[in-house]
Amino acid sequence: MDVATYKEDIWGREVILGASWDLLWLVVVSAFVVIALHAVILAVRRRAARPSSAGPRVPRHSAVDRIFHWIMAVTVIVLLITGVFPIIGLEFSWLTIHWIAGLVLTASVVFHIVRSLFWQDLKAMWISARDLKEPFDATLKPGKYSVAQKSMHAAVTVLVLLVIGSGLVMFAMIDTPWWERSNSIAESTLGWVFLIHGLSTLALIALIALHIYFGLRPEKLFYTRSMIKGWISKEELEANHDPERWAPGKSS
Amino acid sequence: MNPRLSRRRFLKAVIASSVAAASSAGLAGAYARQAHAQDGVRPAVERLISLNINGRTRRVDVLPQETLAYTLRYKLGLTGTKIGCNRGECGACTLLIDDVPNYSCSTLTHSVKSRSVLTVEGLQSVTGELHPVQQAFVDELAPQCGFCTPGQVMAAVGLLRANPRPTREEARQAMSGNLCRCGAYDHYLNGVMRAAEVSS
Amino acid sequence: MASHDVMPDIELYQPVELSDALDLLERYGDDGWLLGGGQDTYGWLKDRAKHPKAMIDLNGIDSLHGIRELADGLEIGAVTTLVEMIGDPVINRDFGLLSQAAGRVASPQIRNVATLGGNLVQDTRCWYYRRGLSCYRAGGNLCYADSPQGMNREHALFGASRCVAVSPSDTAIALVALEATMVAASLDGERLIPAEKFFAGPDTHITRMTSLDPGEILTAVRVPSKWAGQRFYFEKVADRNVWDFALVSIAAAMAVQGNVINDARFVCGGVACKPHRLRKVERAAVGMTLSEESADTLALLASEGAKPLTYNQFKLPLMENLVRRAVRG
Amino acid sequence: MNDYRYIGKDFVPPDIVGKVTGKAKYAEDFRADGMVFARVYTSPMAHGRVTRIDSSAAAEMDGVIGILTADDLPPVEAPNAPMLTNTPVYVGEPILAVAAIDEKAAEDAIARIRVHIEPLPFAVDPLDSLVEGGPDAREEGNVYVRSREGSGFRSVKWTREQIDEFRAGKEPTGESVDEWSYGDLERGFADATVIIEEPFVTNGYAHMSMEPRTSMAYWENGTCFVYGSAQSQSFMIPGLASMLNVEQKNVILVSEHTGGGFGSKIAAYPMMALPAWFSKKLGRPVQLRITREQEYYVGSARVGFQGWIKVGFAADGRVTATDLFIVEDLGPNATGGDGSSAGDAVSIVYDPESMRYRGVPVLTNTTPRGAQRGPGQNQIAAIMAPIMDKAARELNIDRLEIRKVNAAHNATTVEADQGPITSAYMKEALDMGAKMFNWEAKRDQPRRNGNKVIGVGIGQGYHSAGSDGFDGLVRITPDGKIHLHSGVGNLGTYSYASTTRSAAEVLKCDWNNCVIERGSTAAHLPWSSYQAGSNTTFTHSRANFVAATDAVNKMKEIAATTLGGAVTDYDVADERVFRIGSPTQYMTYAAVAQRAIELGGAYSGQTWPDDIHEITQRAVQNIAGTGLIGVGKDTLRLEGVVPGLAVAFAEIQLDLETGKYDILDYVGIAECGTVVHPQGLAAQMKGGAVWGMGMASLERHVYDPQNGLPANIGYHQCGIPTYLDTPSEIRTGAVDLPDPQSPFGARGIGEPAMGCSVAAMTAAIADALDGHIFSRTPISADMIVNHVNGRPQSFKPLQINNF
Repeated sequence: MDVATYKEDIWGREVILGASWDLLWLVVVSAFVVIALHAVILAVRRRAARPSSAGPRVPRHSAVDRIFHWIMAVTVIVLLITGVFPIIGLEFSWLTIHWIAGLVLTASVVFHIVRSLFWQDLKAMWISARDLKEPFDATLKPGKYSVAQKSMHAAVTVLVLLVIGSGLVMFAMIDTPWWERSNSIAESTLGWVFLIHGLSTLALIALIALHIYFGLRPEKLFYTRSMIKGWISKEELEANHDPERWAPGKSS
Repeated sequence: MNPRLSRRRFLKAVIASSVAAASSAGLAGAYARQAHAQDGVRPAVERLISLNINGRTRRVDVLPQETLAYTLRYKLGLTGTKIGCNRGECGACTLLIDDVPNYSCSTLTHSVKSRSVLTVEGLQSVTGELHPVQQAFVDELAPQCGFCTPGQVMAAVGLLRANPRPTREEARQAMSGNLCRCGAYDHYLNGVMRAAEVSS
Repeated sequence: MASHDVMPDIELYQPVELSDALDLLERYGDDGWLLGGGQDTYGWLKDRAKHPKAMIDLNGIDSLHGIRELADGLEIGAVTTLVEMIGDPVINRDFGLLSQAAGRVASPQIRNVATLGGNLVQDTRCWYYRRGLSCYRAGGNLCYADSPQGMNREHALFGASRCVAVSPSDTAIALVALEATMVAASLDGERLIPAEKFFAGPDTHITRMTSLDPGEILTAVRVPSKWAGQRFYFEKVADRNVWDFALVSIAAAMAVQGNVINDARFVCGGVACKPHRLRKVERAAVGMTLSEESADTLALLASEGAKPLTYNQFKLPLMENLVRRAVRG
Repeated sequence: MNDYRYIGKDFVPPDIVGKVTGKAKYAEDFRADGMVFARVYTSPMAHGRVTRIDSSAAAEMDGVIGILTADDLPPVEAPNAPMLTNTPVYVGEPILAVAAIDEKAAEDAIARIRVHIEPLPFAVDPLDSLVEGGPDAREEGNVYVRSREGSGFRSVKWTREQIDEFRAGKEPTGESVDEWSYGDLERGFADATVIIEEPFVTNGYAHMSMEPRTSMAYWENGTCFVYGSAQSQSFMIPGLASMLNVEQKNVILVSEHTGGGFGSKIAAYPMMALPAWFSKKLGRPVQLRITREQEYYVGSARVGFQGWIKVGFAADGRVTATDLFIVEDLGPNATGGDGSSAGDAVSIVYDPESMRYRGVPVLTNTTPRGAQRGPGQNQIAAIMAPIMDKAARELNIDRLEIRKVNAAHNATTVEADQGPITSAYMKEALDMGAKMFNWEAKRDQPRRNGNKVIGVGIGQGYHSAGSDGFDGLVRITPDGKIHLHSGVGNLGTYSYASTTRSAAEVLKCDWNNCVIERGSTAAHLPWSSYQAGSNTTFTHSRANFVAATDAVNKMKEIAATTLGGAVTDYDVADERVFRIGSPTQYMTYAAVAQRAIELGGAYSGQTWPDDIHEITQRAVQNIAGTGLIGVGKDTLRLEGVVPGLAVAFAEIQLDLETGKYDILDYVGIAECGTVVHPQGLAAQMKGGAVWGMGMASLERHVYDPQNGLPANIGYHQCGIPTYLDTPSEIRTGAVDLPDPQSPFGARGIGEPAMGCSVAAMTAAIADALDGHIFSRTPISADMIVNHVNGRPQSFKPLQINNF
């Protein structure tokens, strides 16, 4: 199975056409397998009592961050549906929805970047050497974000930036209310753009599958709640986090 | 494995479960392979066929994709039928299939089994006498370079078989599927009208 | 992009049963190529611009052949030839629009073998696409015709989405005007598709001209009596009067009582990726009397919403004029 | 009317029956034992350099016999076109060839070959190359200059301002490489009452002969047999021999029939020689069938014009001055000439009192150009006609009158050197046409009918139609047969045959006893003119006259020596040489032929005049001793240009709503001296008319400037006129006044027959549109619709290769 598809360009030269969508199989299947394995392992492993969500609460996600997360969630899903379904045979008029959703995503990401650069604590997301020991040492508890969450965030950041970057180039190739398409980019260049867009999309699909899976796992469900309601219980905090490294209220 | 086939199966599978999808990949592949194996069961066209050309039956080994013009020129040595464009855009290869004018460059030989084909070589009488259309074209000096002429002749013969006394305008319409780069249209029409007169 | 012109190796099937044809199509999927008159087939193959593995010749299937009268209108088999339609008394009596359209297709020899089905599903004539360039329509990433210097005199005014190719079919506009229904068969059974929905634009199906799904075969076209014997107008403007495809064409059907238009359908060819219905004109026409004034009023509505390209703006006045002529009759 | 026996009478050309029965063999109808089929790989790139050819996969395929690349062939010096190239200069240029047991195998192989080409800058519009910083079509430059100081490539550039001003319709101020003039131009314009100034464009377009230039060749002990598609016969040999690096005697060209040429098959061309080289490499016969698409690529096309013209008219309509500037769209490897020929045509047809021509032949990466039916003359005819009409309107003169005022006549002096012409009766032609067409009535009829408008136009065509210096050869054998050896090609004009009738006329023999020897240079053919440039009729009536006269003189000598008396006592009639006054004393031609063999020497071709061409000498040598030989070089008087002239009157009905028009009536009048072959002349006049109609509105030459791709690679996109785009009936006539410098008074006509047509069309269109001049060909439906609706045209000013 090729990673990219090729074609003969106008000059009779082989150039990249884009990502090979047969990879979609691989991605979906492997994501499923990983999830299944993880589920099984945790099922056999004896689990500790789950902390109660009752009692005093501490803030975890500010409203702004929650809104951003859900806008991003929705646009990404819309983009995946409008982008991928036509390719796998469900044809409908997708282009306009796709680029509008793309613009919304771009705008919200830009907002998030600016906000996190100037008004938020970048270190909160920084993966330190200590974080890497976390999974192997039960005594070590994470700060606001576990290393898994940080890695997920890092991966999503990279992929979303790639997909947005390549998407914007493609955006220049279509007619919009603001401009007539240029259509003057070389085919060989375009091929790479489509390849990047396609591959990062495929990776995002896998990542999002995992993200949703973990978001729905019973012992992690309170994080999802916190992304909706904004708070976690003191008990959940103490069970999963190191108060030394994350004291809710002080930093957002 | 053909992409859309696999994509469609994939889609159905996803809706069921991705486990099914995983195996359907293999399934589709197997399906396709099996399909080609079946070709033996219900075979495609036989290559060795009989053709009725100019009243004679000819046994020919014909490839499935072969065009009639190709069979005539390259297998039967009937080079009177000319290939001007090989695209149905000029009419030089026109001949009659069951009395109807066709572009032989755009006709599969396998589609004329059990039908009668008439080419320009089949028009002269056994005594070598010219067909009225041929004679009329000579009398009117219709051909110039002559490369489109066999097609023009056959179109005219086809017309006169369907409509022995056409008006000049009817003739013009009927002949309009034949290009003549020399621009001898007027002379060809004179020929058609003359042939119509003498043969009736 | 070497130049070719000899038929490459390809398998040929000549089924006599529709079910066999459907099996073959399912078996070959995208590698199966349905064969009607073949006039839009051999060029693709000879050029090696498309590479199917098998041709499935539908001409031997009797059920796809012929013209049948139905309770409501008539049904035309998909492999009925254009010349049969042109000569058919019923079509000429009730649906002159259709026989006129069929009569303006290509050349006599082509009309002798070309089938209705083939004429409807034929591919676009965009010369860049035909040349074998892998543009959007060929699965590529760009459109050569709508580039800054693209030569797009024959291309679309309406409904373009990335691809600006136009629908070349003369009979298509007539059938959309007559509110025909397409019958599509597949292994899962039969599906009725309204003519207008049958043709697809690049926004949904950029690599196909119709909404036929893979594995489906167009078996027949049903023309309802609704417009039988009404006032029709067909005209095709092309560079040459033989062979050439429409620069702009029009098929109009009008229910006229006294001098008043009670109902009307106006459809243009050569201006969009599918037969282009002039809805504004149709709505405005209802209740109008047949007159030069109405002709002018309606003409002005024809080209609304058009997005001309570099070389095809002449199609706007041409469309308007054809509407004018259609009303004049 | 003359009282000739054959001249001016119709006859059945010997090759016509084969054409209607399909027995006529064209190049691709020949087969040879062990013959293999070749295909060429053509360049996808408008301009590039081949860096690597990966043909290993193809070479191993079943049925593949061999592969030929440019490296297997002798280098060809630019601007001459090579057979195969490693630096393609246009899309479609052949890069390599594959031979296989059948065409499919060859194409399968072609499909497997990967050619890596490094792209180079290209231009499909001369002005894009001419502008400063613009790309040159070839690495050597963008203009090929021929001059006494030495010919060669140059890179000619104009400033952007100069290009913009030219596009804006102003007089070009950029450098021109070709210039001539006569008379006092300034005074001419000063004297003018009306001055008309127009920028103009004539798109080039493909010849697209019905028969693609297929060729088959093999070698037999040092001699190469080529079965090719050729306009000419003997004339092909020198070029072919040099392409094959062999002596002329070692090349035999078989060309019995040719499916059209129109200027594209005048002399030997690369694709004709390619199979010969391939055959040499493979040691077996090779046939290269050229496909329609490839015929577009290598079949050549008309030169396009981007020009500017300024014409001054005196109050009486006389043309006082003409200033003409032409940028030629030359394709990648032509050397120009159309532009200057256009100037010559103007100097003859409108006879300006003063004139200047300036031109730049610019190379572009479009299909190669060559002579096409009236090269130059017919482009300018299309532009001039509406200008003449505009002047007539402004001067309030009848459009027929203004043409008569300037009409060429016997005393007209022409071209740069203002030399003489052999004869010209343009005024008579105009009058005859006006009468047949009923000009006044048609001109004054009501023009408007709803959205339909009537337009009438008059066109004039010219081409030099004859030369001298070629040889004639006749042979009378003891069986009484008269062999007329014709070395001109068989293009479909039948002039190869009609010109031999001038020999029959001189020999006073029965046409049924005449055998025309032709079709293969092995048939002992004399050195003959190319069958082009409307040349054959004049040139070979003369050459055949000379040969037949030589035969008659020899027969008289033989009779005198045999029967006694002086040569002057003898005359010929009824295939006898008889003593004048005593008809019982005679010898039959058969007997004379027998006697000639016995006498030998010049009589039977043992010796020959030393001024005849080596090809004729060889022919005589080979038939020496087989009969009485009449041979000679045409050294008859020829002073001045031989004009072929024609006029056309056209009536069209133009639909203002669709931009389409019907041609209601067309009358074409030939002014080509004595009519030799009435049916043939009518065929030429009508064929020319159809060509003119195609050029006027239909025939396309579209290039994508961004990618250098041509759109019109097939008949469909080329827009060749069909039965339904041309009138059902075309009327023709001929002035039929003899030319003093042709033994039977005949001149050629093929090209003027078209020039007058395209001119009549552009004039009629302008007339229908109240005198609006597009100054461009073709005038397509979309242009008319845009104009009628007051919309700007879509192409930019002077844009070419756009339709």
